[in-house]
Amino acid sequence: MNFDIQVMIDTIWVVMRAVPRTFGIAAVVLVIGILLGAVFAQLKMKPVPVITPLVRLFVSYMRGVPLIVHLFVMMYSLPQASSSLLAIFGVTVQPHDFPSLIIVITTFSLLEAAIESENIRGAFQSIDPRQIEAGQSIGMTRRQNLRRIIIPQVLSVAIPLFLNAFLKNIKGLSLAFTVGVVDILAQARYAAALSYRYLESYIAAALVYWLICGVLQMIFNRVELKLQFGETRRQGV
Amino acid sequence: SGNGVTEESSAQNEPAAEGETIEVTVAVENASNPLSFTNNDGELDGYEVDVINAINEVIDGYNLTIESVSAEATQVGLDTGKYALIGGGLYKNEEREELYLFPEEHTGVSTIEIYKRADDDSIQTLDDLVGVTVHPVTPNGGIFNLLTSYNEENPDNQIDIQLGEAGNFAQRFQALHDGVSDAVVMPSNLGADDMITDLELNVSTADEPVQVNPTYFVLAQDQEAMKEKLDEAIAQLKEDGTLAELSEKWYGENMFDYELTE
Amino acid sequence: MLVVEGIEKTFGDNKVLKGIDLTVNQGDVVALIGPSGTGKTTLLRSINFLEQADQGKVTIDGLTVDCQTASEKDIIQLRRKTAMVFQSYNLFRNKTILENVMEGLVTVQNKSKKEAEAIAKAQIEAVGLGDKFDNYPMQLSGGQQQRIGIARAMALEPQVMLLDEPTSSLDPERSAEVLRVLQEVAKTGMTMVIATHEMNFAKYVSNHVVFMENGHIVEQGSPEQIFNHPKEERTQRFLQDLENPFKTESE
Amino acid sequence: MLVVEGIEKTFGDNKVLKGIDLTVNQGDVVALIGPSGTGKTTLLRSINFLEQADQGKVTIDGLTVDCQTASEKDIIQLRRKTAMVFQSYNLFRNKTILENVMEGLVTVQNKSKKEAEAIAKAQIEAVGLGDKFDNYPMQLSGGQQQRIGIARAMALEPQVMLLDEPTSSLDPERSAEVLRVLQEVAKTGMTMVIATHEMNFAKYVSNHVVFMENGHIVEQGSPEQIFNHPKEERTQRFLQDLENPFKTESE
Amino acid sequence: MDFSFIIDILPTLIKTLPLTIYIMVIAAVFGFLLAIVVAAVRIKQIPVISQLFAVYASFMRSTPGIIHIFIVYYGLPVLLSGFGLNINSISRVTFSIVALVLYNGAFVSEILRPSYMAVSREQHEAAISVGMTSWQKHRRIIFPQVLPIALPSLGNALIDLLKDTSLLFLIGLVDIMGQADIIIANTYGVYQLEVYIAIALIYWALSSLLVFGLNFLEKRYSRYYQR
Ligand SMILES: Nc1ncnc2c1ncn2[C@@H]1O[C@H](COP(=O)(O)OP(=O)(O)OP(=O)(O)O)[C@@H](O)[C@H]1O
Ligand SMILES: Nc1ncnc2c1ncn2[C@@H]1O[C@H](COP(=O)(O)OP(=O)(O)OP(=O)(O)O)[C@@H](O)[C@H]1O
Ligand SMILES: [Mg+2]
Ligand SMILES: [Mg+2]
Repeated sequence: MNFDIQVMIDTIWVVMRAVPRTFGIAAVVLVIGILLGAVFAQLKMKPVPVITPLVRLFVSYMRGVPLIVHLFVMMYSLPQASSSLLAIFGVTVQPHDFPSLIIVITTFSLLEAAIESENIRGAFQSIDPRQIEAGQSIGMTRRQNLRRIIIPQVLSVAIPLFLNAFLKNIKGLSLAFTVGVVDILAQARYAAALSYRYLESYIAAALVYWLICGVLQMIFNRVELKLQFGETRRQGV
Repeated sequence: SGNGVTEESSAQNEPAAEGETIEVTVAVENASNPLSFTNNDGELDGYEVDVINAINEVIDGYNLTIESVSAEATQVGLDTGKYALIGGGLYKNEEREELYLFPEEHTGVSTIEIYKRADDDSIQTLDDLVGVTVHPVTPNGGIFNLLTSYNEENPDNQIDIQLGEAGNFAQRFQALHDGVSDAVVMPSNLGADDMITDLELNVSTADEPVQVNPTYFVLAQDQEAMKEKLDEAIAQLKEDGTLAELSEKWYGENMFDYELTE
Repeated sequence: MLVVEGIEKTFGDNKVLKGIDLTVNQGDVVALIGPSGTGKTTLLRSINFLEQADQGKVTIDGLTVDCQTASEKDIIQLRRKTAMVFQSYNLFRNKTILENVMEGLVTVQNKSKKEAEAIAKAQIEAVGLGDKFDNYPMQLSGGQQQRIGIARAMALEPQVMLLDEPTSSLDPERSAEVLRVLQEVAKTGMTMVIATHEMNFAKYVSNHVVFMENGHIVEQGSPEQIFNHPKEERTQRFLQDLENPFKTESE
Repeated sequence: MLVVEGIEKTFGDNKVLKGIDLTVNQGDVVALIGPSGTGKTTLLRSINFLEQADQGKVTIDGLTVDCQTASEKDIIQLRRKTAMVFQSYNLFRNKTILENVMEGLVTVQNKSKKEAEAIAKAQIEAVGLGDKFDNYPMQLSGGQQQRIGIARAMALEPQVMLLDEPTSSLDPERSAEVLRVLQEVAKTGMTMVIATHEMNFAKYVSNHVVFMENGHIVEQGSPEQIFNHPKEERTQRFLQDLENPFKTESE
Repeated sequence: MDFSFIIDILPTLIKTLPLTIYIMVIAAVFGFLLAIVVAAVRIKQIPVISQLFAVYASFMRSTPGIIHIFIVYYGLPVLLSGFGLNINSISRVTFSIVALVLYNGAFVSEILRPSYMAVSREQHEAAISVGMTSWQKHRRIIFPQVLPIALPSLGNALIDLLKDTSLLFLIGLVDIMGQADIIIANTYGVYQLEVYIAIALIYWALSSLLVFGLNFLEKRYSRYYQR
């Protein structure tokens, strides 16, 4: 086996170029996903006629069907749909001029929302109802109670789950390549095609992914620690 | 460095003892019709599969087992010593020659064609691609390299290489047909002609192929011993017309008749 | 003024409140006594709609909310006129002691941080925990948590204060202190309803005593009347060894 | 026999127990009294190693465990000789009342399901909750939860029982009942340490009273001695209005 | 669109289900066990191992599945041959399962860890005060309370695993997605839409089945929760 460290290091630099883009898209997707997912989770926990069953169906569809299929569906329907929508306002846009970045972000965000809705629902189950009552008793509105009391407590469970999701996204974006958005893995594959060094390129990509994760992990650990609220959790024995 | 060599393949470095057969694994791609693919009966089939099987019949001292994996996996497996030999319609270039062993004789031919709308005569050579919309190319293929090197050689005359998944072949030609792109650059040995006929597309090749490349099975660098035997076997199959026959079977023509680009 | 009319509440097939009517004048301190599991907590929770009763209505200071038609807005309005001290304290576990007491002042009453902090500190010091501002609830003893619960409710200066066994975890000294604080506050016109099983506390803190059993109000009246001349046989029995419930048992 | 020697415990820079020595004979009932935040709960928790003290050792029935060298096995041994009633009840949220009481019998004492159920039912009925077998803890009132906590500990028939304010949420009737039950059990030779702020309860339940303040044992002796003739000035002050701590405050 | 084509290929696709499900179930079970170990070590903060597991979890979670497959299938034999072990004869299925277990275990450990931490200290204390051993405490008291918190996220992980079996196509194992790729390739992509509809139906049905099972568990374990 011939392994060329130099090629790997060179590739790392090349691959790094895709990091801001990949990272940016993943972050946008995560934020939209969490916000929308929180709404879905609420609707599941406090059912509203008609809307809740629809949400359940949607979540089940998004979670159940493979990402590649979602991308495929979006790739064909989104440009069509939006160009006919824009046509109503007299704007003509060719469907194939439709920016693929929007397809990627839309698809991933909807999928993310479905996933987060379940993560958030689980995290909510960790809340002691007495905490909610405490907020209610001092006259907080639902929103105040959520923001100041419940969400901080939910987050101590949800933060690691969000990190999980974010990391999945960063990698899932390699499929975004299907519609032409170059991510880290794709960048590595281009590099491999030029150098014919597949092993080196994949390892370079792995190291870059890992680096991102390491940085994120550090940030998330900090937040998680903050969310322990002075509990000395010696739960051993 | 030889430290990554498995017991199995290091055994292969020794010339085979009398009457002893060495087991080696050959990797081919798993979804690359008509080179190698899983057919409707769920069996591995294709030109390269037939060639390997033919080689296995005649090669001395080796027994080849085929494993079908993804395109990327073939090369990683060759790098790490899992496979002694891989297929996938690979052609020769400096970088690959540095990394792998090539047999003396090629076992296939890949013509790279420019596909364009049948009624569009303006596109005939790579030069004509400057300024038109070229369909995105796959990153791990030779086309990407071909176009990149064209651009390097012609700094004032740049082809706009779009990065992105090319989509499957049907999509590429449909896009061409629909006018979304003006040209598709692609090897011809991947079944393009069948499909164009199937879908009744307004697509044809330029008059001349851009390149006609010999393609090879590629050996791991420590397989000197096997290379010798493989060369003998390939030569024999060429001689007795087996390869020409298989080419007829899979491509409807004897591609060994093409004149190779330098 | 607090008026409770015809409150009924059933859990599963267990009817816990069987039609409670109660009128409390401004500045009154009502002691709610009765055996364990009688519905005292449920009644207090129904008053501020932590528990939505099946039947009945609650009026505080002119605002009447019916259990069956209550809108979320009404409920929040009503809750803002009350504050509650919980039997199990229910401190915000994600907030320090100081933040616990400041929370309502800042988010609900829109006070400035500075002002809220001043009020909160004063209240916490009043219950003797001036050295614990930055501790989290988990780091306090039971009695300390209970006192913070009282401080949190007090800081809000509600019209009606609902206290659920506010001295259960306090030693006699601290209980006496709390008694003093509550009496002080009652003078300012705050209305209080206190569920308690500490009869001496009930006797001295309240000017009206309600004896509940089994989802009913059995008897109510002034402390003097209830503790010294109870009419009902059940009340008499419940209070018989008030001065020392354990004496008869000792050998 | 329970012997506690030189227990010290610090939280952060707050020294909560400052060297506690205590010897309790078999069948003794010790009442632990003292102001809120004094370290009563921490002492009880240190005895069964829920809190690992920084210094000191605990001996129960011949088994001595040193805080600094305690092995997991020793600790479990020690815990199996004790049972605890928690100030905040700590019932198993995911188990019904009946299961709560059966749990230790089945998993720890390897009793058959049937036998465990019989014992558990008897204990639950003894605390007056025979109609709640299948309820979950969240569906009980405070006092009901507390009684289940007592039943759960009782069912285990430990050598030493640690009770942290076991009557804090109980009305006088129920408290008297609990008193009776504990006295009954004490006769069988079970040793008990009871942290309580209910002085009358302490007086009548115990045969030894320990007054703690600020991490120290200030004074200890028979109930008669402590409640009627306390030596220390601090004890006298703490107990001065025992008969009625609130009287002086009433108008 | 050609409906009859969808009907035609359904049996071919469904034929791959046993392999897909077999790999998924094994990977789920062992992944879960691995996750428990990793989460436990990290919660207890056992020195050295805890840090090692943290590195493992971060690597597995941050790098793409293709890399794990390559490492396990191509890298591991090279590494072990350095110690004189030849594992090339082990089946591809086994390699695949190893890769998926390592991958899935890392994610699930980071679901279990926070869910476990969310169970209040009081519950632990109640259990140990009656003299339970650590195992008894966990089995009878803590895990049943962890479940309602973790189950929704475990559902996500299980569905991901179902989809991730498609990675195995990289080394030539044909699961549903692999079979789909084969059909697409053999028809030169002409029937891509039809193939995708077919697999979407199959995946959706399978994941709904999984979710149904998990919901059942969740209901069962959160009975106490309804106040
Ligand atoms: N986990 C902890 N972290 C920091 N400080 C603690 C912790 N637990 C207890 N303390 C402190 O230790 C002191 C003693 O607490 P403890 O609970 O033993 O008191 P107590 O005598 O039981 O009081 P009470 O009668 O109010 O229950 C208190 O000042 C408390 O704030
Ligand atoms: N969520 C619930 N589900 C079912 N039953 C409940 C629920 N909450 C309370 N109960 C029952 O309602 C009755 C009254 O409970 P409540 O808490 O109001 O009693 P309480 O008078 O406050 O008792 P304590 O003095 O013991 O606190 C009890 O029998 C209790 O078991
Ligand atoms: Mg109550
Ligand atoms: Mg205490």
